[in-house]
This record gives sequence, structure tokens and C-alpha cells, in this order.
Amino acid sequence: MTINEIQDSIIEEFSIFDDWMDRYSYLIELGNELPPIDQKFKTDEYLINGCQSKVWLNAEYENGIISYTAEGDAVIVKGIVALLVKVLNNQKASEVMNVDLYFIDKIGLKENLSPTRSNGLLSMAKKMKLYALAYYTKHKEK
Amino acid sequence: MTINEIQDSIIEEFSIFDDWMDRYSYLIELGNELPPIDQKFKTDEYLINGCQSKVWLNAEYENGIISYTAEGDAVIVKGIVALLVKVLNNQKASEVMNVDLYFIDKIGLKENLSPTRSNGLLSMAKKMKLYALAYYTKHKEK
Amino acid sequence: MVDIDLQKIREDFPILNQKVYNKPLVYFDNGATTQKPRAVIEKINEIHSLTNSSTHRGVHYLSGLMTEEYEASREKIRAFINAKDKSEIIYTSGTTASINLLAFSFGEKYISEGDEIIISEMEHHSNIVPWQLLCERKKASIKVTPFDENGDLLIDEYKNLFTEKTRIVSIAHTSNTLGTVNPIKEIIDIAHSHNVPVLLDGAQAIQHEKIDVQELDVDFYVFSAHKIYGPTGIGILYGKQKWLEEMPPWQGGGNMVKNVSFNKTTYNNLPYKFEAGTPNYVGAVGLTKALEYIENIGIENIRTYENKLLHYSTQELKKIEGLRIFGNSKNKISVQIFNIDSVHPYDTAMILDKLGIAVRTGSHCAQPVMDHFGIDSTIRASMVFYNSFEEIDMLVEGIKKAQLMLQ
Amino acid sequence: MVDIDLQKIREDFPILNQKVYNKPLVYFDNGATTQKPRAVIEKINEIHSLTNSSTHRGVHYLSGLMTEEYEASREKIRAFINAKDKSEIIYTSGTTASINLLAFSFGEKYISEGDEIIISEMEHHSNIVPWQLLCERKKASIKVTPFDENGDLLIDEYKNLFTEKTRIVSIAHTSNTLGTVNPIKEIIDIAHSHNVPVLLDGAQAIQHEKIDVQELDVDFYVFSAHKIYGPTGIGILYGKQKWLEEMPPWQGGGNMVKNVSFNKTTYNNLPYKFEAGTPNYVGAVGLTKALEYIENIGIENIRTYENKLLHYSTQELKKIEGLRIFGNSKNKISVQIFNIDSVHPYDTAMILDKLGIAVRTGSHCAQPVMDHFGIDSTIRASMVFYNSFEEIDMLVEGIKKAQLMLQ
Ligand SMILES: Cc1ncc(COP(=O)(O)O)c(C=O)c1O
Ligand SMILES: Cc1ncc(COP(=O)(O)O)c(C=O)c1O
Repeated sequence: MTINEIQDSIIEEFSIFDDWMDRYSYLIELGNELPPIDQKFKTDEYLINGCQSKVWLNAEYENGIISYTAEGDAVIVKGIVALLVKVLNNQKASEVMNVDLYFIDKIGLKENLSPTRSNGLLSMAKKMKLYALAYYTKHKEK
Repeated sequence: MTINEIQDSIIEEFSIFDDWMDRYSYLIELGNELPPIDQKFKTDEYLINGCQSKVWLNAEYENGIISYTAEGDAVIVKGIVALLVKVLNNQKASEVMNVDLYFIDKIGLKENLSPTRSNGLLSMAKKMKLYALAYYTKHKEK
Repeated sequence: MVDIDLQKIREDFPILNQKVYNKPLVYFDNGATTQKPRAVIEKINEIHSLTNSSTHRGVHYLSGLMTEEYEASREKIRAFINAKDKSEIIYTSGTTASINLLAFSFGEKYISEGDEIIISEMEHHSNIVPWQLLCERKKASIKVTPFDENGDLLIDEYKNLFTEKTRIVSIAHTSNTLGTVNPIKEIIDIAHSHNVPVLLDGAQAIQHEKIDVQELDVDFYVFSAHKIYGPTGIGILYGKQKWLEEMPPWQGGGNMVKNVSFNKTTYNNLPYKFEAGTPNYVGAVGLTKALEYIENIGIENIRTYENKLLHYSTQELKKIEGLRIFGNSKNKISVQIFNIDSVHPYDTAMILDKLGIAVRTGSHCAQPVMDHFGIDSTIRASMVFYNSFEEIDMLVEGIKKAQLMLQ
Repeated sequence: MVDIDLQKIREDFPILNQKVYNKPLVYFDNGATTQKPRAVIEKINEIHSLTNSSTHRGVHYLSGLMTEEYEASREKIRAFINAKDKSEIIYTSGTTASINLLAFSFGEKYISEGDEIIISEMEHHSNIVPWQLLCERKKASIKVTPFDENGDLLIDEYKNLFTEKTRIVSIAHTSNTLGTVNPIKEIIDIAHSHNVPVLLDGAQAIQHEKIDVQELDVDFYVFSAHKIYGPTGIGILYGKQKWLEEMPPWQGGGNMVKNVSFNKTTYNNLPYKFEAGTPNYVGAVGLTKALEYIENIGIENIRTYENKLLHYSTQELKKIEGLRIFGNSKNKISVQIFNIDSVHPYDTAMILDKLGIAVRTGSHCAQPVMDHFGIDSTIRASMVFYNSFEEIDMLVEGIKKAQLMLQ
């Protein structure tokens, strides 16, 4: 699936949720399902700033495709990062680096997070795009 | 004249003044007439705290009677201290130290001075009474 | 003794009567900052609309008025803590600034290489880091009084920390995490028996009980206005005159000087020697209004009521399975830090937030306390006299709901 | 360019529409502190009534909201002075605190025995005493750039003050007495040619003209909110990142740390490294509202109009016999310090006060300027964009009246 197809399917999924409880429950589920990150990435270097609990993120690159692993110590936050991974994992770096993540607004997550937390969400998205940009630039140069 | 007789006569004098201009003019006049203090008292030691311009005050004591000399570098302030000197000069220290200076309220001076300045006025009065108390105590002990 | 008229009180605090996410706000983050009664809000408004003017400077009417109010505030604060003289009341920008002032100024005068400072394991970072900075500069060192599993200081260990190198003791009157109200009289007496002065960090104490600095014979006492229902950006350092007279200034600038020349500058009298620059006179007067408000309710009434909140919340929280309260001193203010088995405090707090319940998570600027228990963070619910028993019920319900969702 | 709509503006400032002693208030003490527009007053009200909560700490809705507003304010301030990055904007409690922060922290890192600091003869005490305190501690010394009879700095003399021991230049952007707007670009370029950084004290400049710290290439810039129509208790230190990164913290406490333990404490990133304790977030957001207000009127419009006030007041004051204006630079803000032959300034000011006219007397925290002219004190009338030509006429009339009474 393309990034936008995934975004659209998430929007559809969320559209049946009536309230924040459903959304949070879903995020908790996603969070619990997120495969753990390799222990060696659980260091300060891989921490995302701007989150109020710990979130570690790593990205790998092969043949133009970027893949992410992530983990968080709080499960709802982990669910949020899992959502982002779901959308951006195994996509072309060239697309990820410029992607418009319109699903965030559409699924009511931003309003559902207090401003500092939606900052956390935005920091994660930003970091993921930055990884894509960095890999893309590095490999183009070669 | 007793202290209270002088206070009453000042109250009468001020009663004919319509506004602050008259009062200030009178104070300026008093200020200009105040005999200068001996040069040797124009030191920090004789300065009164709480005044926003400089006021020097000295007191002498003889046979239970206290006398004051004072000076200020601003003339209205000098007028105010002159008024106090007028009331308290050459009176019995024993009376000065406990005196009720009711004339201050009655002549509208306090309302006519902004709060910090009426503080200056009160500091002067306080200092004069303190001198009286100090001399009185000292000489009683002997 | 009359009790608290909660309904009336809650009307005094406009912010409490609102909804967040369509739920009535339950504000349990009072340890971080307290809300402001109408009297404070309106006074600030009035100053800005009618009397605002720089203090101690102008000869004009407004300036005179503001100066009077500013100095009357100082007198009010003096009376509130029963200091001997109003020159012992120094305005700062908050508790943190007060401690930094003291650490610098006391340090310059009395601390040299090899000297020792006694603090405790339950201090807020603001009562640790200023001393660490000082110690780095002066090559002095910090000795730490530990606490036991209930959160009580080990006074015997404290006694043993004193040497002939001890120069000052700086300890929280009340802990912002454990809630422990320390045995300050004992702490002071022991220090004084070694001729060592004591600073009490009153940031979490002044709003909960009557302070009498003379009766305590405490050398320095500090607090923040914003934690006692007053404005941000203003705090107090109380110091005994004999110390303050001897200590050098911290900040230089307008107001703290008598005479300035490039050859020789002389400093102003107390308290001005320690107050450089245009003061936060709006904050100072706002603080006074807050103190008056407190006095009208009666600090003893507040204490009694908050004690009930403490006991009720302890009882109810303990009923929750897997919930552990840290800090169980017999002498405690109405604050609870706790965690729930196998649930991250941040998750619980996120769900509580959605229910309109404001708690804090994290290390609460007291990492050594977290380290003591081998944890990273906790939830903190800090309750004051405008909180209700029903709100505690809502917290408990919320926690259970979160537990259901998360476990 | 549109002109100032004075009537509308005066309605924005509630305090201006009042009488003192039954006379309309003429507020000419703007150099000490400025009045607050409704937008600032109402924002503070709104925070206290609706959103007040400690920033950077709670996970709950209100705390998130306040944190957002607080950081948006920092971004606003960054944009206002065109700093490169918002981490270069440090909140302090005012200009005086900003300079003390810098003097301490820069001093700890870069100043040692024998080093030199260049200031000027027209500095405010807040830009003298912090350096004197530093010099005392570090055995460094201060070199003073003099000014001429017009109140202009002697740039040639300034150039000659540099030695290989010069570590920093700290000079007023604009003098609070003489009104001189110093040739800052030249001052900075000369210093930089010696690899010496420059601090500009912008307390009397930021409210009168557009500042672009990148274009100026200035290393540090400081100002107070209360002098630019914002609240008391809040100010700014701008610093280039490269300096701020290297400099050690000044105050220790909550928020400025990453990790605290008794063995090792690490500090937070910029700007937080320099912001210890609960910030004055109400003040910060209030400041932003003031900056927005200024921008709506247009700082260029303000400057043009204030220039007219300057020229008109110069012309009219000079007509008064025996009146001498100190400070006659061609490059000057709308402030006048002056005395009248054989009349004490305090007497004049007392009479002006009764006429509802608020001026300041004294040395204006700039004793070296007084010493330059061999006087103790002056009257100061400082005018801003909400003042009118009629008010200047009233001042002139008032002075004449005082002269009549006093001479
Ligand atoms: C030029 C100058 N520098 C510094 C200051 C000090 O500012 P504040 O008193 O707000 O700290 C002032 C004003 O008082 C000033 O005019
Ligand atoms: C015990 C204690 N000390 C010091 C502080 C610091 O106070 P402030 O942040 O107001 O400077 C706090 C609160 O944050 C506290 O709870």
C-alpha cells in the first residue's frame, strides 16, 4: 500500500470511534503490539526530544526503502509512534521525507492530545522524516 | 507659647488658604526664612532618612529645653521642616518627646503630599521627637 | 473552629469553575502552582489600570502610591511570618532565586575550600543545584541527610553529619514529593548547637501552616508567591538581620546602591542591598492580597481541612489494587505520590487528563527521591483547601478506569 | 506612513484616563516604567481566570496550554528582535537580572585576573555595578568610554581603550538620561575587530526602534518587559548560541537540569540551562501581548511620532529662561533631563506633581552622568507615543508656574 492508502485506511478505522476512550484503547492495543526495538538502540542518542515519556526510534535504509523500529516506556505514547510506523514503515525514503501526514488532523488525535503532547507527536513525525531525508541525501551523494 | 498654642495658631493661619498653591507658597516663604544650619552639621550623620531631597537636622539641649536647627536643599521641604521647628523649638524635651502633632492632619499637609513625601514629613517629626527623648533620658540618668 | 465553606471558596477561584474536554476541571497540580483567588486577580487588574508606577523613584503621586503599597506589602509579609523587622524581608523572583541568592552571597562570605553544607535526600532540585554550583566554585562539599522508607529524615544520621567544617544546613520544611513535614525545630536546634545556621525551603510549607520565624529561630526562610495563591515571578527570602548585614550583595544594579562611582560604590541598607533593579511591585502587592485571603479563611482551618483530604485520599487510594504510595510520614501535607503496578504513570495521567483531572507525573524535580525508591517517575496529586472529597473520589475512579484500560 | 491616532491609543491605556489631585494625569515617567495597554491587562486576567498552570511539567490540559503559550511567546520575542533561534532567548526577571546573569556567567568562563571590561560613562547603575562586583571577585578592571558635552560617546577614546586584555564591551544602546542613541553598529564593529563580544543594554531602546540582532551582529542584548508596555518581573537576555552554549549556568534549580544526583548533575539544553525555577510565564505571555500591540501600531510610526515629541519639547523647553537641557545628541530618544537655575529639581517636581504632571527627579540611577555635569540631580521627562503635544505645553506651563513660585 502507498503511504496515502495507509493514511486513508487509518482514517476510516478511526471514523468509527465515538470518543477518546475508543481512540486511546486502540492506541494501547497498537502500543502493546509494537515489536520491541533492539536493545542497543535504547540509548539517549535514539531518544526523541519533546516527548514527556521516553520514546526511542531507529531507522534503517536499504535500496531506497526506509524501515523504522520504535519503542516507548508509556504504552499510549508507544501506540502513537506505532501508528506513525504503520504509515511510514517500508516506504520510499524519497516519499517519506516530504510526506504530508494529513491523517493526524483527520483522526482527531491532535485535539485529543494536550498541546505539549501533540508536540510529542509532531516531534516523532519530524524525526522520522529527518531520518528519511538524511538517508536519501547520503545515498544520492554516492 | 505652648506647643499646642503654636499648633493652633498654625492651623488658623492655614485655614485661610484655599488650595495647595497657597500652602506651598507659604511653605516656600518659611523655607526661605529658615536660618541656615551650622556648616558642621551638613554631614551624612545629620541627614534624615526617608526624605527624597536632603534634610539636615540638629538639636541642642539646655536645662530641659530642646532647640532645633535644620536645613534642606529643596525649599518646599525646608519649609516643612521649618514648620516643625516652629512648633517644637525651645520647648521642654519632656513634652516634645511625647507630643501629639495634630496640626499636620488639620492643615491638609498630609493629603497635599504624596505618600512618600508625607513619609518624609513623618520621618522629620519622628527624628525630632527621638532627639528629645534621647536628651531627656540622658539627662535624667545623671 | 469553623470549617471550610467549600462552595463559597470555589467561587473565589474563577479558574476552578470551568470544564476541560467537557469535564469539570479537577485541579490536583497544586504542588506545581496554585490557582489565584479573585482578590489577587482584581488587585493586579487595578494596579495596571489605575496606579501602576515605578516604586522608590518618582516624586509624583502614582509613584508615591505604588511605593506605599509595595512597602506595606513587605510589612504584611513580615507580619505573616512574624519576622522581627521588615528589613529582613527580601523580595526575589521565587524560591529558586532566593536559594541562589543565599548560596551565592552566604557562600562568598562564609564558605571556603573543604567546608561542608548539609542538605537532605528529599530536597527539590532548587535546594540541591545552587549548593552544587557553589561547591564547585569553592571546592566545598555536600553532606546528605537520608530518609527512611516512610519518608522521615533520619535525625540520628543528620546529627552525625556535623563536623567543624559544617557551615550551613539547607533543608526543606516540607517535601514536595513525600509530603513529609520535617521536624524543623529539632533540625534547627541541633544545627544551632553546632553554631551552624539553617535555611528552610518553605515552598511547600508556607501555604499549609502558620510560620513563626522568630519562634523557630530559623536563620533563613524562603518561599514562592505562586505556590501560595499569589502571582508568578515573585518570592521571598527571609534572613536574620545579623546575617544579611554581613553578607555581600548578589546582584548589582539600580536601587541596591547608595552611591555609584567608578572608583567606589557603596551599597544601600537592608533590604534594598539585595534588591537590584526595578522590583516586581505588582507581584509583591499581589502576594499580599493572597496572604490576606489566606488569613481570612484562617490558616488553621486550612490545615485542618487539608488534613482531612490527606486522610481520605490515603484511605481511598490504598484500596486500589497494585497502587503504592511513596511517602507515609505521620507528619504529612495533603500530597500523594504513587504508582500502579506494571502501568507507566504517564499513561495513567493521560487518561486522567481526559477525565478532566490534572495531576503531575515525572520526578517532580526531586530525582534523588526517585532514586531512593529505584523508580523514574510517579504520579503526584497535590490537594489544597479548594479541593473536595468528591474530587478525590473522581481521582480514584479515574485511576481504576485507567487501570482497566492499561493492564 | 500613517500617523498616530492618539485618541484611540489613549483609550487603549486605562490608566491614562484618570485625574490625580483633580487634574488630568500627564504621565512623563515612562523612562522608569511604561503603562500597560488593555490587551496586556486582559491577557493577564485571562490567564489567571482560565488557563493558569505551571509550564513544562504537568501532563494535563492546562499545563499543556500554558506551556504552548509560554513557548510561543519565546518565538514571538525571537521574531521581534530577529534572533536566529529561539533557544537564544532567555527569560529573566528584568534587564538588571539579565546583565547580572551575563556578568556572572561570562565572567566565570572568560574573565580572570588583570582582564578588562569596557563600559561607558553614561551607563545605568545596572550596567555598572554587576561588572564592579565581577571585577572585585576576579581582580579585573573596568575601562570607561567618556561622552562629550552633547552626550555623545567619544568613539576615538573608545577605540583606544582596547588592549589584549579586553574581554567584553557592555554599553547602553540608548541612554536613560541623556537620551543618546549610541552608534552601536560602529561600537560593535570596533569591538569585533578586536575579537571582543558586545552586550547592548537595550532597556531604553527596544521600545523606540526596530532591533535586528543578526543584522547588528550583537553578541548579547537585554531589555525589560515593563519598559515596553509589558508586565513587571520579566525581562530578556538574548545571546548568540555559541556564547550561551559555552557559558556555565548562573542559577541552579528546577528546569535547568537534565539529571540531578549528588554525584553528578547535568544541565539542560538552551535556553533552559539559564532558566532555573518556575518561570514567570504570566509575565512572558504578557510581554508578548505588549509586543503585538506595538507591532500593530508600527514601531516606525512610534519612532516618527516620538521624534516629533522630542523636537517640540526641545524647542519649547529651551524657551524657558534659565532652563538647561543636558543631553543634546543629534541622535536622541524623546527624553529630556534638565534643571532650572537656582531652583532645586525636587521643588519643581513637587509643584508639577500637584498639577498632575508626573516627572522624575534624582540621579536616574546614573550618578556618573550627574558627576559629569557636576550636579546631584535633574528633572526627567520621558515621553512616549501615548503622550501629546498638549501635554508638553502643560509641562512647560507647569515649569513656568513653579519658577514663579520658587525664584
Ligand atoms: C538604560 C537602562 N539600563 C538598565 C535599566 C534597569 O532595568 P530594570 O530596572 O528593569 O532591571 C534601566 C531602567 O531602570 C535603564 O534605563
Ligand atoms: C520544595 C520546593 N522547593 C523549591 C521549589 C522551587 O520553587 P520555584 O520553582 O517557585 O522557584 C519548589 C517548587 O517547584 C518546591 O516544591
